[in-house]
Amino acid sequence: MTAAVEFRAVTRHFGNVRAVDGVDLTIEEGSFFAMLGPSGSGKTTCLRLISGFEKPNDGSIRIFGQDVGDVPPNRRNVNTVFQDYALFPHINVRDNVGYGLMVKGVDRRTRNDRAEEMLALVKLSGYGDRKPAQLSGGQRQRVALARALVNEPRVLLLDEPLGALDLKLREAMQDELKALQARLGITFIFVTHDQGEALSMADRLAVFNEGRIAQIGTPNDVYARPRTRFVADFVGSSNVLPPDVTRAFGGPAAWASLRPESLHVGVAEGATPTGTVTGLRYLGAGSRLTLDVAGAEVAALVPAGQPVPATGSTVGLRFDPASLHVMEGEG
Amino acid sequence: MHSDRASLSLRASAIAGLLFLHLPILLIFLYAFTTEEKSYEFPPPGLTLQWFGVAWSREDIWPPLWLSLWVASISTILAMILGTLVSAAMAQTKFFGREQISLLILLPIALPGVITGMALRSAFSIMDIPFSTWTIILGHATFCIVIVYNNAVARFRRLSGGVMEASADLGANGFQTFRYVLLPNLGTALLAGGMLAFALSFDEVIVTTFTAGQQSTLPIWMLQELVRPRQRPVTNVVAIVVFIATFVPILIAYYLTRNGSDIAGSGK
Amino acid sequence: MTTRTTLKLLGSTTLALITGLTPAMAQMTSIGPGEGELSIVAWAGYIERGETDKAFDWVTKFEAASGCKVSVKTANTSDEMVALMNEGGFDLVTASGDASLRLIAGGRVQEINKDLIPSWSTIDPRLQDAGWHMVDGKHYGVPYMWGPNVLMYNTEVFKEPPTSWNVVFEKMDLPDGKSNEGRVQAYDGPIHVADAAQYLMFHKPELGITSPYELNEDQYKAALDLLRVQRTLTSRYWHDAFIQIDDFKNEGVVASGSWPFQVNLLKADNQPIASTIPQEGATGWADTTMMHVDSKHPNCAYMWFEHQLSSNLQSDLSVWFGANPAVPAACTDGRGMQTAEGCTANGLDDFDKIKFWTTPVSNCSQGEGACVPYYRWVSDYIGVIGGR
Amino acid sequence: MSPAPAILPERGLADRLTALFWRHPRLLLAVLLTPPLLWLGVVYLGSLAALLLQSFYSIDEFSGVVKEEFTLKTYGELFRAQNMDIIIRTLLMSAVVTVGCAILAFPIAYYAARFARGKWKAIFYLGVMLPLWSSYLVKVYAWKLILAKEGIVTWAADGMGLVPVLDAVLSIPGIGGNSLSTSYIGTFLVFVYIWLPYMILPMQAALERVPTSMLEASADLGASRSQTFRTVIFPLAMPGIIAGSIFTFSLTMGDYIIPQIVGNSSRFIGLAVYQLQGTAGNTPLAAAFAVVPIVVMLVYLWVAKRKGAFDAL
Repeated sequence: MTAAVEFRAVTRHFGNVRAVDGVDLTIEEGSFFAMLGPSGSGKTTCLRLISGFEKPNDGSIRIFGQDVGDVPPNRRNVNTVFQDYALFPHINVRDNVGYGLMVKGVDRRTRNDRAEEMLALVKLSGYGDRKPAQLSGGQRQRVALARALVNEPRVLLLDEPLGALDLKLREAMQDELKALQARLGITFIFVTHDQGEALSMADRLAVFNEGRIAQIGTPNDVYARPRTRFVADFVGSSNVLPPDVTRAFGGPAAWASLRPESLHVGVAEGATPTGTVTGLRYLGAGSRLTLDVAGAEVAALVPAGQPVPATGSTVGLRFDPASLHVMEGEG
Repeated sequence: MHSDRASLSLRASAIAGLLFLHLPILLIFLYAFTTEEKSYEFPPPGLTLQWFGVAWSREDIWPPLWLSLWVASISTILAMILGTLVSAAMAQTKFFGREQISLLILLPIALPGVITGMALRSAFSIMDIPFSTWTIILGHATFCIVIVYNNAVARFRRLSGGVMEASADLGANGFQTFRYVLLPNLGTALLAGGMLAFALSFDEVIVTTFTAGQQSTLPIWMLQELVRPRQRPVTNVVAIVVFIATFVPILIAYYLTRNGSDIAGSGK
Repeated sequence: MTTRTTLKLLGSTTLALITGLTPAMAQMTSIGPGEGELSIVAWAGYIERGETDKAFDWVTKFEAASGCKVSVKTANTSDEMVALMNEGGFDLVTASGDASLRLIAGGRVQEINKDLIPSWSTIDPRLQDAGWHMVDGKHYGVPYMWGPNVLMYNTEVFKEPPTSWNVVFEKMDLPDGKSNEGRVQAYDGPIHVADAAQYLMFHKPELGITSPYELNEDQYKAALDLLRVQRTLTSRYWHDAFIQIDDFKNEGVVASGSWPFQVNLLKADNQPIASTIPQEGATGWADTTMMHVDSKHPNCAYMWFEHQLSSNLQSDLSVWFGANPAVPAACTDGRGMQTAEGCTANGLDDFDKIKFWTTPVSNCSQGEGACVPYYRWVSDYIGVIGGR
Repeated sequence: MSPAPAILPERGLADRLTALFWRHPRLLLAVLLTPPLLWLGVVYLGSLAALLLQSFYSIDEFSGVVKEEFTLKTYGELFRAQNMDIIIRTLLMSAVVTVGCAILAFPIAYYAARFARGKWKAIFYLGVMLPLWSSYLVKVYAWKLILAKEGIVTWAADGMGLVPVLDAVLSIPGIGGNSLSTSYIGTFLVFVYIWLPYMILPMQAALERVPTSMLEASADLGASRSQTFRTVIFPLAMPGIIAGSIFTFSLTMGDYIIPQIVGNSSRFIGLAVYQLQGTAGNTPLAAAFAVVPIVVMLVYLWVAKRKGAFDAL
């Protein structure tokens, strides 16, 4: 498989701020790739570097093997679904969708037919005559999607596409986007700060921190084997153990991560380590305990139906040693 | 109860304020019909319709009227071009000197007109430029730029920056983006700004007296008529006609800009 | 306009052009064909083409005969006339005595050749060589008209004509029993200092004033003090004839120094207005038509010089403005509307009682640098009006 | 789906120019800014420089010809008592007019921004705009008639038996006079009237940006009307007031027509500049006078900028 997008030592800074700092990245063609990170971590800048709205100060970007350092956005066969959709307010939905064809000089009839096809694809048949202002948030999002797809781009960029939608709609759209990508077979690159969204949708994901990629891999890799404390912290809600606490858990003197759901709470006798219950939160599907283990705060999940120890009591912790993940990186 | 209804005193003072703004205008209307010719006295000694006919047949009204229309049209066009260019630049990026430029645009309207007028006159005399229609236009366009700029920049601010990028993203080159996205969205704001600039130029007298030389614009003609009255009510007739003629463009400007937060037309 | 040096250079080049032309400008020796245009700076009402009153038109016929189209720029004060002529672009100016010498000194007007003006000999001999247009034996203009600054008053308040200027200078009760505060006006021009001086000349002989235009420091200070009293009586000064007319009609003004022009217009409007020259005498103006040094239409200008002396123009003008013609024959030859009685009413016989406007200079009959020059009159009068 | 090329071909000049501007964004900025900067920076600032230059010349007092030699003499003249009077008088009047406009404008702007809806909104808008755009000169002359001794105010006062009140007002020393039209009160009234719309519009714009919820929040927290006004509405309206005051202050400072027609003949800066330059031909002193409003307005704009008032203009 060829690489759809390739970053080689790409740096982009704004004044003194290094928004993107020496990023190397390869995104396979046909994959569903997520860029995950807190705001200001450089993920959106990476997206804008691909679409051409930003230019790298250093390094090179290739799209399907071609260097795009000199190619303005309008000539890149890459389309974007913008975070705020950026629909043209003065024209109707059909013309919005057909816009990309119009500027290429496609005649009106063909353009309208293609626009209707696209609207059907995003389940908005019959909405062509409306103005963007007359649509709901979810509908606008679909129009933005249809508009971006009408040009048959080889890469589709999505900038926090679901951020403005409510929870239920978001979940439905996640499934739809995933299905659409599978059907069209084109490369989707999407940016999100929601780790759940990234984990559930992406084939591969890159976790960004302070302009660099902290880790890149499949969702399972990243979730189960975070390379750094930052990744462990940001992706899911792992216990991050300092070296001496790792030792108390029977591991080497190094930073390690341990998922709360991997810890089983039982009697203190014969267990290593032990901890004191300091807090308790009921979650419905179980309870989340906060424990003091060797001076560090550690979380553990108690599934529903099992006895919940009282606050202040001492309990023993048992776990599969394989689930104690020692991290390579420090940061 | 706090937010829905205005208190009686607020409503009363607001309406009283509006009436205060209109009392002299009623008077202008009244004195267009007075029988007294050379000076004003209150109450007017009698009423007549003759001044409308007299104004129509006065030949000396027409050249200033045409000159004013011509000057206002050219100044407005120039101001629209320059104002749009600078607002596009200001909306685009942050750059060094941005603040200074915004101050510079504001200056011709923030400094008293007598200063602008006198400065231009000094420059004309130093450069040995003879007074002409173009020297009037030069002055007018200078202070009209800010009107167009204010309207355009407010619209740029409201227009999410994304739509221009979206257009480029979809394959449009810069000219297509300008034609299909920018112009339709900016159009009404430019039109509103242009109409207000026109009205401003049409009524300007403070700067014009310095830049006009021998020619008379309509306001200068009025000034001459008012200090040297022969058939003084004729000036009132002209004022009424201009008042009614500006009513429509102002109304249109209002409907073009009313959906935005940009209040059109502040500034003179 | 890139640097100051360029500015300076351009500025001085312009100046050099203007000043450089002055000596090179030879006096005209013959009148050629007209250039088709003539622009005149004039007092309001001086150059009428029948727009205000159809009977008074002395431009239309001139245009037809000479082919010179006349355009007029009205000036309200002598200072404005000097400024306009300094700016340039005009051919002629109807300058009063307080402007004419300044124009000559500034090199803004050119010497004229009276041999090219056949009617020169008909001019009143008292005006032919008057000091306000003749310097070093050279003539710089053609006399146009002269008149007194009269005391205009409301006949309902003054049953008898006031005999003294004190009604506008001193706080007093007028014949109707009410104070004159806020009911009198004065001219909004520095030359009005001379009116005060003339009043003092009569009432305070101990000051030793010999001419209201030649004042030493003490005399000048006394005049300013009198004007400060007048400030307390005056609501608003007048500089525009028509605003003064308005003020007499609806501002309750009943007495003021004025021109016969306003008097005639108010009388024509059936207002209770009359005028007089009180016992102190009056200042007055004698206006001279002068030609700009860079006049682009000299032939038309000389045609106008001749035209302005024609007795029917002089006659109509003197009726219209309520003043005296520069050509005395116009009073009596019946070619215009003026009559001998009219000229008498306008003060033709008072010539000697009138102190004509002239520019105050520091070197005067009292000695070198003994008198207060005009520029101080300008700034101090602004101060007096501002209440200082 | 047949794979389209990753890079689309370049079509014509428009695409080439687009690419050029994309590669060099400064170039686009330069193209956009050059004409307006040439106009404003060279023509306008150049003219102001020409004006300033003149203030360092002096005038020959007798012939009235400008002497083009560098001197500070003209600035010395500016500090003469009668000229300082003019400056102080003008600045005071501008300040009082600005405050007067702000007080009168507030209820109109507040009502129009917060309560007027639909038709009433349009009426308020037109009601403010029409006087703004109807002939300035004719309005001023109408005021002369309103304020004259035998004018409308007197006539109305007579009809309502308020003549003693009018007389009392006119007898106030310093600002009173023989009639409203010849007193500082009259000048003030006309200034306030003529510039009022310039205060209402930016104030209304600023108030319209205040979210209703913010006022409700304040009321919710137990603030009385006057507390809400003092602590919420007034500070939020402030940028609008400052923006409006730029106009009222500057316009009052520079006007030369109103003080000629209404008032007691005392000079204001605008009138002094106009007469010194236009009628007296003393351009150097006029230029020196003109420096005063320029300095005042530059300071004013600097303060306004810091208060964020420019957005409300």
